[in-house]
Amino acid sequence: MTAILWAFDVVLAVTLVALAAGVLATASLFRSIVLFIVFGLTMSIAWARLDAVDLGLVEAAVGAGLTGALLLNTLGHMRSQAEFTPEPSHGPGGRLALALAAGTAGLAIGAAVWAWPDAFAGLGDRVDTHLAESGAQNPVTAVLLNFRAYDTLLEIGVLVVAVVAVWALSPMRGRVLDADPPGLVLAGFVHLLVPVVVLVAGYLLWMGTDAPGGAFQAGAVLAAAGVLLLITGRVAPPQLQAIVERGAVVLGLVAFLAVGVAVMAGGHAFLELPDAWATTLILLLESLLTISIAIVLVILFAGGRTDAAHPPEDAAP
Amino acid sequence: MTLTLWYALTGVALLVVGVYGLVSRVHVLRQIMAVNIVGAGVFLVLVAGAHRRPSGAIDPVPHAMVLTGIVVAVSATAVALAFARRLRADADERTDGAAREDEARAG
Amino acid sequence: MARRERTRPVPADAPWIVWTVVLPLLAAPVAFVLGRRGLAPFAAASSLGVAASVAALAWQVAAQGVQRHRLGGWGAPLGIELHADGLSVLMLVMTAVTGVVVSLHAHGTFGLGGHETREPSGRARFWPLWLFLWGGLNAVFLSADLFNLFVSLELVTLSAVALVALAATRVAVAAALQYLLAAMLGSLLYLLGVALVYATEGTLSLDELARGAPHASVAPPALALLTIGLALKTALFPLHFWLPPAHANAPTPVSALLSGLVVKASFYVLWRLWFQAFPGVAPFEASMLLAVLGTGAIVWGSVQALQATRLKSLVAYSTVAQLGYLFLVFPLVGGPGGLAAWQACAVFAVSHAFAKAAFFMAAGNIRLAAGHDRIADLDGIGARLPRSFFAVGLASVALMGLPPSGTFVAKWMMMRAALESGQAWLMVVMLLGGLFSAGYCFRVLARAFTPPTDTPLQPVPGSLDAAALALAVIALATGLFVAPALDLLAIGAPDVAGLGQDGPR
Amino acid sequence: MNDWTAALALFLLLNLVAGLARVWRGPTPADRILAAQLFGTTGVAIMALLADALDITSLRDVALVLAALAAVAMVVFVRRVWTGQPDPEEAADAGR
Repeated sequence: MTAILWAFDVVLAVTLVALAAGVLATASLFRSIVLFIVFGLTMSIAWARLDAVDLGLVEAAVGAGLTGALLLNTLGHMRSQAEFTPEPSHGPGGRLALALAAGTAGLAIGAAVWAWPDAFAGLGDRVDTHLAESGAQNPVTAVLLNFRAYDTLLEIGVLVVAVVAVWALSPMRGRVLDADPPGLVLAGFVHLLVPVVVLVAGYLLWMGTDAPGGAFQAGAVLAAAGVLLLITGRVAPPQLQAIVERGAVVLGLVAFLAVGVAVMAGGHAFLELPDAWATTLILLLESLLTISIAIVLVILFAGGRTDAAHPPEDAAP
Repeated sequence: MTLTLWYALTGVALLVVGVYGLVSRVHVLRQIMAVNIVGAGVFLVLVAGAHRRPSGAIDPVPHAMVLTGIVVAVSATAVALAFARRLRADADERTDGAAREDEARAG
Repeated sequence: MARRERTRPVPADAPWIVWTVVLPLLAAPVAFVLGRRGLAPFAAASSLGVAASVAALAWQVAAQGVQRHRLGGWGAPLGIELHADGLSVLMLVMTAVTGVVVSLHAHGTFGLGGHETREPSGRARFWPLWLFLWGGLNAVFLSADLFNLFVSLELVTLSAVALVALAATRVAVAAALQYLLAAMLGSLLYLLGVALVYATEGTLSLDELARGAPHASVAPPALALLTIGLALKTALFPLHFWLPPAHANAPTPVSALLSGLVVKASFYVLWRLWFQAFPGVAPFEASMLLAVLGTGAIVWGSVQALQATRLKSLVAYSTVAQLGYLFLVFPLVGGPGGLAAWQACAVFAVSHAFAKAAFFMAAGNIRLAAGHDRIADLDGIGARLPRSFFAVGLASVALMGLPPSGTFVAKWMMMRAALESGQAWLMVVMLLGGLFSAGYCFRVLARAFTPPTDTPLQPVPGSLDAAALALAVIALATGLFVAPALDLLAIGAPDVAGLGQDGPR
Repeated sequence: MNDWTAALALFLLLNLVAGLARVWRGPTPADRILAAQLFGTTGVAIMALLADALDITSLRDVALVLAALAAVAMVVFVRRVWTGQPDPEEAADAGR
């Protein structure tokens, strides 16, 4: 390890902690959110440094991209009428006690981490041994879609639950935020950017079995294109009224379950991908998952139904 | 100090900052960001630990776990934000309603 | 570890252990896509289907012993295994029985429109979430993998949170948000515990962890993190702050599911980790601390229930108190009579689920009829709503721990274990807790004997009263089925009697 | 391993730290988000340099994704938050 990389690590770690502290310390919510977006970007650099390219991709799309957009969007909604309410200040005694408790716990966990053995293979060797049978060259994809596919299946379930949760909220009185058409520059920019983003998503999906990338990375990038279209009023926020829309949300989950059950008919275990079919099935699943994940993330960004029965107040005569 | 140890300890530091922020701050947006910072800390500990194979390669299992964890965190964050917006919209509706009643009474 | 031991004969009978998880997870998205169209028959069919697969799995376990399934064909530790022993089956049965009866209640409640939710299409929103919740609960009870438990618990939490928000009132959404944030923090602390375990043990399989000797310097902090995370999700005093608002303001059937089942899922994981995956890792003092916090829960929850002004708040605080009992058992397991204490805890969890869900449904019916649930204004409710009130009475008896309820038998077994291991103070706490619960139950029951008021009452649909009464009767009758439950629990039970009182094995 | 590219990556990271001052000081929301926007570009360059310094070619894909998506938060800001007014909560921080 070179001294320069060490300096890099030190600066990166200090920046991360300082950003986290800044996010939580500042009184301005907007400043908090911008710092949080920078925090996401810095995390993706940390993932890159730790050789976690798959995570770097996700963090670049989600942490620095979508989560920031979600937070800004919510802030935009909240700002509409809210006046600023300051945080109530805890007494200095309470703060000190809390800080001491959190710090002590941190030290105890740090001590546990300190005791880790320096060289440790984990399950890595076993993954390597069976990688050739898994149908994916990228070990992370192999774990996600073959060795521990059941975790991924439940995780997709969690995503669908999130959509159902947002959809199940009673509709908000319509306030059309994207009614005014975007300016020329923005419209042109989105017009240029969306095809590029879609292309990148396709690339990540295709690469995913052999190199870092895959359904979630591709889905998150594709969702960003959807958010761009939504925010500039090119597409209306999904209301999940049509069966097709709802079907697209659950497509990945249902396909995953269907593949898992279908292989059982051949005397295999649940989700046991037959060697000869593994690559094909993984690609098929990843493609369907990408579609579902992208749609799910766009719906989550839109954040629920608006009530068509109550026309927006601005539109009232 | 190894790379693993350095980044794992950074993760622990993020965890401490995040938990402190979650408990001491009351604005819901900031609490949601605090939970995400706690998450980032935990994920960093997991991934740092995957960097110890004698062969120099990474252990992909924690990477897959963190990927799943990020998806779960994004889902929960989106739901929390939707709830927060819902609460705000209700509050707005209430103030609108009250204002309209006042106007009616005045008129 | 050979890949896919194809030489192993394929079991002739169906892998019900898989269907128990897959059926609800498949039914949930279908219910979501269906919307309101044909939902009622589909929902009924899928509930019965899940219940049937649980019954089939129970029969398999009873007849053939512990069932396992190597998901993806990879065994542990590379892959994930499902694992069903007596304890898992008991929890699955608890979920299925409570679930089916509460579903009946929910179908009535959410069909009413306007009363419980502002939405006329409440059913279409309830069913997908409940089926996801059911699938998540079954996944938790069958998982044998530390990380898979994290994902399964997330499925449970997120669908439970969404169900609370179905009430669509401002208080309910605020409570749901608080619940979600607390649960997220709990999950992340749990995940950090998983990270620490994996970093030294290199496995996530509960069975492998049980076999290996844990790395001495890491296992206690890891177990501490896992415990704090799960205690937060189980609402152990003083981490219970999120539970009363969420459970009291949710739609009634949701309150019943949350108080009866959802808190048990995270407790079940804690129970498995302490006594099966990491036996003997925690020092005796740690289990003592849990028992002290359990005592705190009983006292605090009961005092709050005694002061509650609303009926549903009373029932929610009673949940905080009753969860305390589950934690009293920790210092008893491992002592003389430890096995009895271990069994008693499972029996208590099941009977509490029935009693509490019945109580919530009955309380909800009263609220529905009266249009409010202020205890002080429920005068003469016994004469005016005899069926709802009778259900409250039966559920109270089960909750107080009077015979023939399962709670009675469980408390009896716990007290004997406390005496045998020389920790009589725990017996005192249990007796005190019984008095407390009698106290707050009688606050409600006393309203039967006050002169009736003449405020108009809404009619309560028959199915709602039937559901509450049916589950209350089941709760009361559980005591009669303790013997078969104990036989079931013996299948694959850990050797808890061998756990030392002090220090590692 | 290439020390030169590592040194450049470090330099850019320090640049990012220096730029944080603008995010902190503002004074308008637009100043803050613009600074963050610049970090997106810095991030792309750091990724590309790390790809060489650490010998992980696939890091260039991360750079690609960062480059493609850096604008999303900005667009959301412009459409949903930007009012042209100074940050209303700024005053609360003035006393710090």
